[in-house]
Amino acid sequence: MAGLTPDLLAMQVFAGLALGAVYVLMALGMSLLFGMLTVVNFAHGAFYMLGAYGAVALLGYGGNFWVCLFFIPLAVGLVGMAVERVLIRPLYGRGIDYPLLLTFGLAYVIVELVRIGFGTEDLPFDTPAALTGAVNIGIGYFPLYRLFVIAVTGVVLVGLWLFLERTSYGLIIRAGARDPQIVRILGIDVGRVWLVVFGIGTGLAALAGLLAAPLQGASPDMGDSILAIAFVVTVVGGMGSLLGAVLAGLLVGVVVSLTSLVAPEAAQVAVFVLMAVVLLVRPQGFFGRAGLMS
Amino acid sequence: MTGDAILRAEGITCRFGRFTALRDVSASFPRGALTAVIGPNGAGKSTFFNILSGSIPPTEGRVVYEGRDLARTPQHRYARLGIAKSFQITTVFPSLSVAECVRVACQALVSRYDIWRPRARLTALDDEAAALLDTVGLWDKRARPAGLLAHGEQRALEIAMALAARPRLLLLDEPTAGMSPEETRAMMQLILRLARERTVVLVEHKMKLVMGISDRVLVLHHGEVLAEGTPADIRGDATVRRVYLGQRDAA
Amino acid sequence: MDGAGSTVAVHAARPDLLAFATRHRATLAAVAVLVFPALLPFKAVAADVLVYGLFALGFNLVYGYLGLLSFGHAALFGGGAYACGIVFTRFGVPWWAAVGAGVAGGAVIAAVIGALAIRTRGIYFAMVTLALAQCVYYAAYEAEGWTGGENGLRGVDVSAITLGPWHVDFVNPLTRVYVIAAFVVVALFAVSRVLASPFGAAMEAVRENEARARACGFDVRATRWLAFVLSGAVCGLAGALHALTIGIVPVETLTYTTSGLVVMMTLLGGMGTYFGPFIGAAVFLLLENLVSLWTVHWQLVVGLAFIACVLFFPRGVWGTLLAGLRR
Amino acid sequence: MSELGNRALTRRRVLITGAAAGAALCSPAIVRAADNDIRIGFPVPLTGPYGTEAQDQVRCAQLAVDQFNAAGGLGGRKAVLLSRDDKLKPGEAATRAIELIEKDHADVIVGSLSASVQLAVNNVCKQRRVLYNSISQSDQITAMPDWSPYTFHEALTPHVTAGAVGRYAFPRFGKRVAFLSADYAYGHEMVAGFRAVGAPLGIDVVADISVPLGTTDFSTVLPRIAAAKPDILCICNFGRDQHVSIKQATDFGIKRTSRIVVPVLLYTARVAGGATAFDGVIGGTSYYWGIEKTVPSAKAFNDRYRAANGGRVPSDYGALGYGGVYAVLKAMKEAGTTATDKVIATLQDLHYDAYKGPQFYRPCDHQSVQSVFIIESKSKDMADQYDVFNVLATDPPNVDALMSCKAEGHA
Repeated sequence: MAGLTPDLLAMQVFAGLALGAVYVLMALGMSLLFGMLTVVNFAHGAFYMLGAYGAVALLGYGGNFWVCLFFIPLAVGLVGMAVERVLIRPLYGRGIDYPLLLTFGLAYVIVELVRIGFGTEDLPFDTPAALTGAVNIGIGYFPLYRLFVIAVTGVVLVGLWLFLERTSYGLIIRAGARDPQIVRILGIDVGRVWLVVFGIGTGLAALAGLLAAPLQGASPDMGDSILAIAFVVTVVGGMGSLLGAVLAGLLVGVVVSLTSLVAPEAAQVAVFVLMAVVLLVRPQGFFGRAGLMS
Repeated sequence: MTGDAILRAEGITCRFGRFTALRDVSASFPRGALTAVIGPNGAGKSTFFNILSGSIPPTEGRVVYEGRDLARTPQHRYARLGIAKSFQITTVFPSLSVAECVRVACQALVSRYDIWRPRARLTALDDEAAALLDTVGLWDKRARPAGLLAHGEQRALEIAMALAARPRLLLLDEPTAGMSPEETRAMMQLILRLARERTVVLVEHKMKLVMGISDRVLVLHHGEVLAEGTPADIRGDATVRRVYLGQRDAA
Repeated sequence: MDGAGSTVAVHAARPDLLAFATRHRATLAAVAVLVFPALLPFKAVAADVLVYGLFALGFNLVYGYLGLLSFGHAALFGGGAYACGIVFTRFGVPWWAAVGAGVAGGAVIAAVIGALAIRTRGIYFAMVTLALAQCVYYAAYEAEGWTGGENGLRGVDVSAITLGPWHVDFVNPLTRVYVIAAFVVVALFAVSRVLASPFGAAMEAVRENEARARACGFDVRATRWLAFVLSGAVCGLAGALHALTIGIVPVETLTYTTSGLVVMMTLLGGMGTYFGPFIGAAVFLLLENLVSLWTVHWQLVVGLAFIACVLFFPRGVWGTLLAGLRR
Repeated sequence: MSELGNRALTRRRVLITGAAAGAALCSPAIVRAADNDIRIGFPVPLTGPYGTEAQDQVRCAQLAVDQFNAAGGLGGRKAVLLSRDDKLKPGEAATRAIELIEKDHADVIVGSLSASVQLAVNNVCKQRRVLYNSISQSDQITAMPDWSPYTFHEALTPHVTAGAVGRYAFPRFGKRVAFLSADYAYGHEMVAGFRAVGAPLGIDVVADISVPLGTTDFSTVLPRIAAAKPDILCICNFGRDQHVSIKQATDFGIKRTSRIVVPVLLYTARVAGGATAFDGVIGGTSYYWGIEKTVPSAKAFNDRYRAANGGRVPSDYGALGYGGVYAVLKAMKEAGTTATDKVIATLQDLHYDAYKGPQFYRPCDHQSVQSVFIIESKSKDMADQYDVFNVLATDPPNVDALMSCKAEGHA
């Protein structure tokens, strides 16, 4: 058994942050949908999976990874917007149960359509040639591609921050996430804002799935396990809080990583223990509003 | 007078973050009297009401009911101590019938955890509920779902449900808010009738409304007690007039 | 056979058949439960419908009648199944005592989870129950010596059951399904009784308006906790019956997908209706089983059915039917 | 970019998604059996993560049935295959098995594709005294208390596979060994199998890490494994866990210092993981189509499969579906009856060569004694998309490689 060196510990923390990066992308979108549309999106994992399969399809048509990185979140975001317009819109104002049930069914449909179109087997997804291999980051070797994932997450975060802070649309979304009533009172076309939010949320999920594909390939039910984690991250961070989603995503990543060091079998349950403890001490999560959706 | 106060507020201060809603408010509410708490918007009336009724804890100070500090009393015990309240936002059981609403409120005093006997066997509750519905004038509407009643009727129902606890002290938070003039008049009559048999504390925004019926009036302004006395005293109070006149100008 | 607020004397009587059905909901439901397996050629699926229907009935006690959305009910169902299976296989107690252990197991786990989770509300309640149920799952997964771990607990084999002078063959499909049905009928009457009790009224009050219920003098947390424990007992019974039916306790009974399943069944049938959960379980399982015989892409059909149900029958199959009758 | 064939396939698939969706829904899988048919219940996880293998198992099993019927059946009685979706859930599988026995009156049950599912089906069959031939791996199914006289096990066991791979790898690649396993019985059994064969060879275990089943990110344990600098990394998991862990281990540069070996090297996992990630990975298998160069029965089986499935080749676990059904039908034919007792007696003495060379069931636990093939994944010199492994060695059928009857709790 290798001893616990400071380098290894630092490496574990770093690996945890890298892992958390994908969680952050998932949780950001989910938190937006939660906070603003009060939609508990059970199909978020399916949109994640669509990101990976969208890339598989686009690569099949001769695209390359960089093209995918740009187009796939957009394309899946458009699918998300269509879903919002046709399926989710009739359900606003009818409580959290109905969107939950609908998106649960929608996830079944999306996953099954992908199975029919692409087959049930897992598909390979090569790491883009420029990003293969591992580099020494001072504390040990770390795959270059994972560093790239962290970088993309960082860029997305900055972009999202600029969008939310510096644009009038962003202002409305932020206000809406804090209190949907206000937006309605202000007489803004809430429908269009919600449409855009749904597009952003699902687009972020697709980006996360696309980024995950070179790490684990593409499979129709790849969204299942990350969906649970995304819920946890969203809730721990506080629903509707984007800062909360970021911090909680990184925290969950680190918790998984450090648990893996001492008791790897418990890596999954540790996430849920964390959520239970956080919610029992602080029932609205880190930055959530108390009493939301109660 | 304090010796016979059913309820006393002692040095109540309430802060929300940096904002102080109430600052060292002390008041006592004489047994058997109808006391109105009035004040302009933002005076801290609602906060005061919520503290008196135990919905939120004060930052400092205490509320004493019949000589008992209520600080550690959970809210659901209030009914059994003889304190009932109506909220500013109407709270009825919307999908139950009017009769069921009152009946379940009556039941709260006698049976809360019996999971086995049929509730229909508690026949005394039916008579009790019927009497209360009669009192508030809702007997004719007893079969309707509570959520479908008109606003004024819902307030009346809420008061019937509050009365089910056979309260010695009734706390009412703006009972006429949002009511038509006729509904308001009926409600005031009802309150006056209720006040004959028990202590009533009424928080109200409209000063005119309470002057005719209150025994005592407490005026809050900027989270502090501005004045206290009989309606006549208050009417003559220069500071109160200035505050309310200023308000009216602004409005 | 509708649920909410039904047996109040001062209530003006509904003049029709529906009022009759409401008064005798448990009897009618029992008749339905007893007739149904005879009609269905798939006895194993019929047993599943009964078990999951009972599970959904227990879940509906807190969801439909109290408005608490729990995502942790797998722990109560699976907890009951494991309690039953463990005392049966490890301690060799008779089968009926094992069923009792299942009921107790579900109730005890519910008491613990409830005590912790009841402090939170809304979606946070759902998440705390989910998290705590995951902890139960993990504990069962790792306690391989007791539970069989991922392989599940095998050997919950009841081949014949003896009760006084009666001796029946539990391997026989029809007998087995009727033994299960008998338990379900008992549970149906018990649940109906609880709903018609003063405590049932307290649950309605808490669901309808928490603040008013508290002002009336109901301890909201205690009411919720007790309802959660009762729900645990019913779900524990369902779990125990599940274990006896299939002879094993798979660890999947404790996973969050099982929790999700019961939510979906209840919504599909109609939350807050007395018999809706059974209808939901029956529709879900029959749909899934029939379609999966027909195509491997059964999930597509089930998913589309869900979407259609939400959009066109928002009160669930049973709830929509009842609303139609009432009109 | 080695998976060009695959990609092209993908592209075509995208185009026909809509049409396929409709067509797929309209292809009923219900087989109706006549009164005197021999009914073979076949619960496998047609949906879920092992759907591909399961569907191949159905194809292979159908091949065995067709072959049996073409040869005249059992005195004119035809066999029918009743395949059911167990969804990879033990509870679902138990219900399906009960339904197959009670409603469809299956004469025998063959199938399942995970340890927990086969134990569930076994429990059902043994209570109802129905013959069950399991076609997926487990050490427990052949041991007490799960085993019963009605239980047969056509697949290999983790003990045998890990043993064969260990005997091949430990003397060749070094003594410093790290284990990365999935935290469930099957994973632990494979580690135990490696340790059992490694102890006399003097291996030094430098890391033994067990992660939750279904883990999709191994980045939190790989740095630790890399730091331990093992000569051999034994990855003891299955399916998606396998190709994801091997790909990520490769990304972390584990192959610079270590050889990656797996007890069961899956054909589908190799396809899903890609040639680069799997390059040089060594493992065992119960079947690889490439053994047809040396094994005549494999050649015959492959040809029959190719003819029926448009030139494709059978997968490893798919072939087990063939073997499992083949053995049972052969025994019925030899016994001249479908009566369970007679079929069991015949199976116990049956020596057969279905598709991979000689096999027989050990009397004490009904474990199929058979060869294990040691294969290596390659990334170069591939003739076609199916040519992914080199066969390095063959571990011949050997009763001594099995866990002893006594250790399994048999008298």
